[in-house]
Amino acid sequence: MIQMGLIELSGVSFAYPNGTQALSGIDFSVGAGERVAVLGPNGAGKSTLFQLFNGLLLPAAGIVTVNGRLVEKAYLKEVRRMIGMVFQDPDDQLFSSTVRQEIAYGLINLGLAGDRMEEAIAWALQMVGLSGYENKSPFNLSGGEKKRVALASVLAMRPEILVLDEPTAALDPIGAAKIIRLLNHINVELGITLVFSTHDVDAVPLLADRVYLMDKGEISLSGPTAKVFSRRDLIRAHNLRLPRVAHLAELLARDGDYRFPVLPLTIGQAKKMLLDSEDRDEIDVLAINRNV
Amino acid sequence: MIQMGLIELSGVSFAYPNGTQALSGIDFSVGAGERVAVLGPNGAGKSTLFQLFNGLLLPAAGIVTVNGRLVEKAYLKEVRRMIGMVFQDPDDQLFSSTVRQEIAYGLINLGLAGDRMEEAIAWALQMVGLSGYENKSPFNLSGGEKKRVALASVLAMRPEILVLDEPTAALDPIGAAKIIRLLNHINVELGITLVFSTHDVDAVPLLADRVYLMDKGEISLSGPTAKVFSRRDLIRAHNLRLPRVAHLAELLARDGDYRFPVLPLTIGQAKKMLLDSEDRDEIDVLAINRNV
Amino acid sequence: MHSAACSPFPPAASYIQRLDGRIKTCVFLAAVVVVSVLTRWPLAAGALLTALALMFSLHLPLRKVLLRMCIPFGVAWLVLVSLVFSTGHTIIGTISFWHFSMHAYQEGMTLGFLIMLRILAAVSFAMMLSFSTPMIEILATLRLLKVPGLILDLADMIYRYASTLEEVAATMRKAQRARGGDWLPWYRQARDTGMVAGNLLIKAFSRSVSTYKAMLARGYSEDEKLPPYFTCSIPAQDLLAGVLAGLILLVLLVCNYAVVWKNW
Amino acid sequence: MHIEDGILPPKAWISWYAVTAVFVYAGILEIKKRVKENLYYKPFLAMVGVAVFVISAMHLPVPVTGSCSHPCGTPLAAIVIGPFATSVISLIVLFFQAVFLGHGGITTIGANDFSMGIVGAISGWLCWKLFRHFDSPLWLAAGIAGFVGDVMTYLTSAFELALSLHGHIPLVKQWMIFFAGYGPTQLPLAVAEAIFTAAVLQVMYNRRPDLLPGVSDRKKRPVTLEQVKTEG
Ligand SMILES: Nc1ncnc2c1ncn2[C@@H]1O[C@H](COP(=O)(O)OP(=O)(O)OP(=O)(O)O)[C@@H](O)[C@H]1O
Ligand SMILES: Nc1ncnc2c1ncn2[C@@H]1O[C@H](COP(=O)(O)OP(=O)(O)OP(=O)(O)O)[C@@H](O)[C@H]1O
Ligand SMILES: [Mg+2]
Ligand SMILES: [Mg+2]
Repeated sequence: MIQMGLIELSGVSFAYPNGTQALSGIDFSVGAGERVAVLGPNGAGKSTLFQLFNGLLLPAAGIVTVNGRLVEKAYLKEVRRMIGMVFQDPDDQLFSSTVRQEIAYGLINLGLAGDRMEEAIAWALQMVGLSGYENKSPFNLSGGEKKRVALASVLAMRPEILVLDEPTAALDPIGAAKIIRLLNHINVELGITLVFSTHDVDAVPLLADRVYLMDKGEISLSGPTAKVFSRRDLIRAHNLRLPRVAHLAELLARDGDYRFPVLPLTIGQAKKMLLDSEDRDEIDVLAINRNV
Repeated sequence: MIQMGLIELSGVSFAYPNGTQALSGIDFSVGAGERVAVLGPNGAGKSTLFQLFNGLLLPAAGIVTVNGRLVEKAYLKEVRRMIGMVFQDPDDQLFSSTVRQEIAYGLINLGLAGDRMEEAIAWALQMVGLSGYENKSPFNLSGGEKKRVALASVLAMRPEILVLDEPTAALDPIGAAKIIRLLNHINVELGITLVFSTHDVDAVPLLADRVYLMDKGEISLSGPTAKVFSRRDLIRAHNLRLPRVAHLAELLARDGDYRFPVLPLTIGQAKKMLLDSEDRDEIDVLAINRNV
Repeated sequence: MHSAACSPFPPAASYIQRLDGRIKTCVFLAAVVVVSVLTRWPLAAGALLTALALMFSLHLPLRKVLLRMCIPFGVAWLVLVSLVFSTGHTIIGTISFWHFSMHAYQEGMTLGFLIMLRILAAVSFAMMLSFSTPMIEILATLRLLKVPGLILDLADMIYRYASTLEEVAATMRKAQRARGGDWLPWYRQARDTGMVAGNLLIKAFSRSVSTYKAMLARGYSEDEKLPPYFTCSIPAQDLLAGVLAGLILLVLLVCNYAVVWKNW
Repeated sequence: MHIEDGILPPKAWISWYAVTAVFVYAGILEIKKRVKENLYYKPFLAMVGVAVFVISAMHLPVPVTGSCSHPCGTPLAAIVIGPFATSVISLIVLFFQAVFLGHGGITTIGANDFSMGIVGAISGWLCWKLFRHFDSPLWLAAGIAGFVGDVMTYLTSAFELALSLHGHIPLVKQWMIFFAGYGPTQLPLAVAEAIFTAAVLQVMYNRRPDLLPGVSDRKKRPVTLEQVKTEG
């Protein structure tokens, strides 16, 4: 089977044992090095979808492949080594008695030891801004600190694909911004592919090349970020909203004398457009989109 | 002791048994009918602070009073009746088999029974928009619905003060907007005082009259919302950020020809200011602040 | 720990804590077994004193130690009392009350005293193991000792989940207290406890599944051999200490069984 | 009930180890089979183990026997995961209690597991099966199982002590003396365990019947935590 994407799902359905049809007929694909966001209201099936990637759940119908390999018993180990997964609720993920052991857990399973392990632990903690927390118990941390430890424990394993279920939830704004920078950095520098879900619509244009919209277990829309957010009608129909600056621009265009060739999605874009529009010039849309 | 505020803390310190000094020298006050937001980075001590209000934790030093009563063993019952507390994670709060039982739990503890209890349950469910959910299991609800059941279970007890730890966390944007509307409604119609923490800075101007900034267990700044957000230097120094529209306005003022008498905090304000500034008129700041 | 090379734990304060986990586990477990088969009370007493002395070298907070000794001591002296009145034939005294009388026997007294010493010594060594060695190292050592992997896997998970359950229980309790659960009559509280326990278990079950998923996602695989936990060999110094301790235990056994004792 | 290190002579504790090993071996085989069928059986077992750990650590010292009283939790475990798996789980729990709490002993794990994890579990489980066979209500069957399992555990424990320590007193008499020693604390505890077992099972059945297959319809099906199709 020739598969283009690093992760490919086609026609995937999944139902929980209590009968909830969490996913139906999902087609999904992530290319190497891409940054893909999955958006959708509560209960859309985002977390369920992510657990199919590394075989924590197996589909009732359809096919899941990772790097061309079918996700099934024989390849699970390989697939799981390739995909690092950060869970939505850090409480679910933390199970060791110190932060150090928590991060070491995955590394030991990778066969790392000694200085290389120490280095990896220190690096991961530094990345998430928790150096010095090594000997604390993960259970005695604040909500946001737990989230960071969970992220560090996966980051330390340097997977090829990072799957993050709401990576910025429960983080303070600066922490969230840092994580976004960090993720962009590892995407560019280490070539790690990113798949994440989030409710923070404002962060999506900063972190995603491509967006999937989910609702009620189905993919309702997908495409490049700017394109998806231009379908305001669909966005609103699926219980989502535009990024706040886009909303502002929309209002300005509706009630005032402002015209926007495309809605700005980030503060940077909005600034550029508003400043340019002072001169009421035609705006080079493409240039703006390039400088996200 | 004469206390003005409904909740008053003075010189309060608290350390966890493992030695973490979570709070030190906190002065905090909430007046009747106010809407107070507590902002701060991860680990600042917000959740810890909230647990002092109703004596779930007792301070190591300093005084906590609620409605003029010292929060200590003898008055705990009274205090907890007065303060309704909604936890960050609704899963922590829900433990009954049906929504009805969940809401009844607190009512039975208050000694309510029979028709009055039924009424209270129906009323609370209606307030949060979940009438008809009585016999569902709280565990099969979506994130937003769980949050609302948790809120209803507290609301039914008719507290005078609602304390909410991150009321919009983990909710999809529309769900979050609904909760914000609901809380404002509760505040206005029932006169219930609101104290909440959040990381969603953009929502703060919509829901708070007054803001406390916390960092490392201390209050670093407090005051009316607009005033606090005008101290951009301090905001940034304490790992927080401005609401996104305020940030945009700041950039526009810095790099462009825009002038803002005050930074707009909400989309509505920003729209008004930007539309007004097209005519380059002097803007009536007070009018804007009144129409948040 | 000689270097962090062997295990993900911070350097520890005392000599015993720095010893290799494998040595500690083997020696302490062996010590527990040896002291509980001693039949000469002077030897048992000596073992107990040694254990207590070693325990001080760990710099444990005294309160903690005393608290831990309470349970076994409470049990131990009761053994003594009950044996005094039930075992033996040489009557050394009689207690009578009303028209009951109980004889105290010398043999029971000796045996009870011996058992009391053994209990305290064995518990002290077990306690030292738990205070000086992380559970993960104990389990890893047992793995080296060929204890069935399934049992150790389950043990590892039980150990991890214990804190999960505790945490879930604590938050649920808090949520109840915040809604006035503290002032119910006792029978309501009893029913509440049952209800909460049931819900707690269910919640803990779902939590345990999530945690297990997290373990799987980070490379845990059950049907394969786990990578060795101890990645370096035992340092010579520690090995020497271990062999020495083993010899001492052996000598203790020999003294107990092979040497002719006069009249103890 | 936990017998401490040093109370039993080597001959006794080694024999108890041997007896226990047979049951534990059967348990391991059973668990291995189930784990193959359902990936999420292991965390389920572990969670039951934690429950047993917590329940059986709530103890009171008992004056006569040099031992202590506490509920066992093993009847509940046996109902949920079966008696053989329970013997494995309680073996682990006893090890932790010996090392962590100074509660029970290393050499006496065999003896303690026999009383708590084998006799307690099997007797409780038999009662449960019997009552359910005659369609008794869930709470009654569970309650009886809890009570019987608890009492049987203590009978066995007293027997183990008496067998080794009866001195010049006849075995049966010493057995009864030891058991009587447990009585004052254990009878109320057995009642409490009965209520507790019943309450927990009822709640579990109401909320997650999928955790208790074979309860609603008495057909035997393997226990599965989530009958999710997984790698297992
Ligand atoms: N373990 C489970 N058993 C049964 N149903 C479940 C389970 N987990 C999730 N569901 C249901 O499956 C659907 C999809 O859930 P999922 O957690 O994937 O949503 P989500 O998109 O991640 O939502 P959120 O944004 O709130 O995290 C929901 O209707 C949910 O109630
Ligand atoms: N149970 C606990 N035991 C020990 N320390 C704790 C405990 N809970 C929290 N802490 C510590 O106390 C400090 C304050 O924690 P708190 O939960 O109040 O922060 P927070 O402001 O609510 O953070 P967040 O925004 O991440 O929820 C943190 O440094 C945290 O590590
Ligand atoms: Mg989710
Ligand atoms: Mg918090």
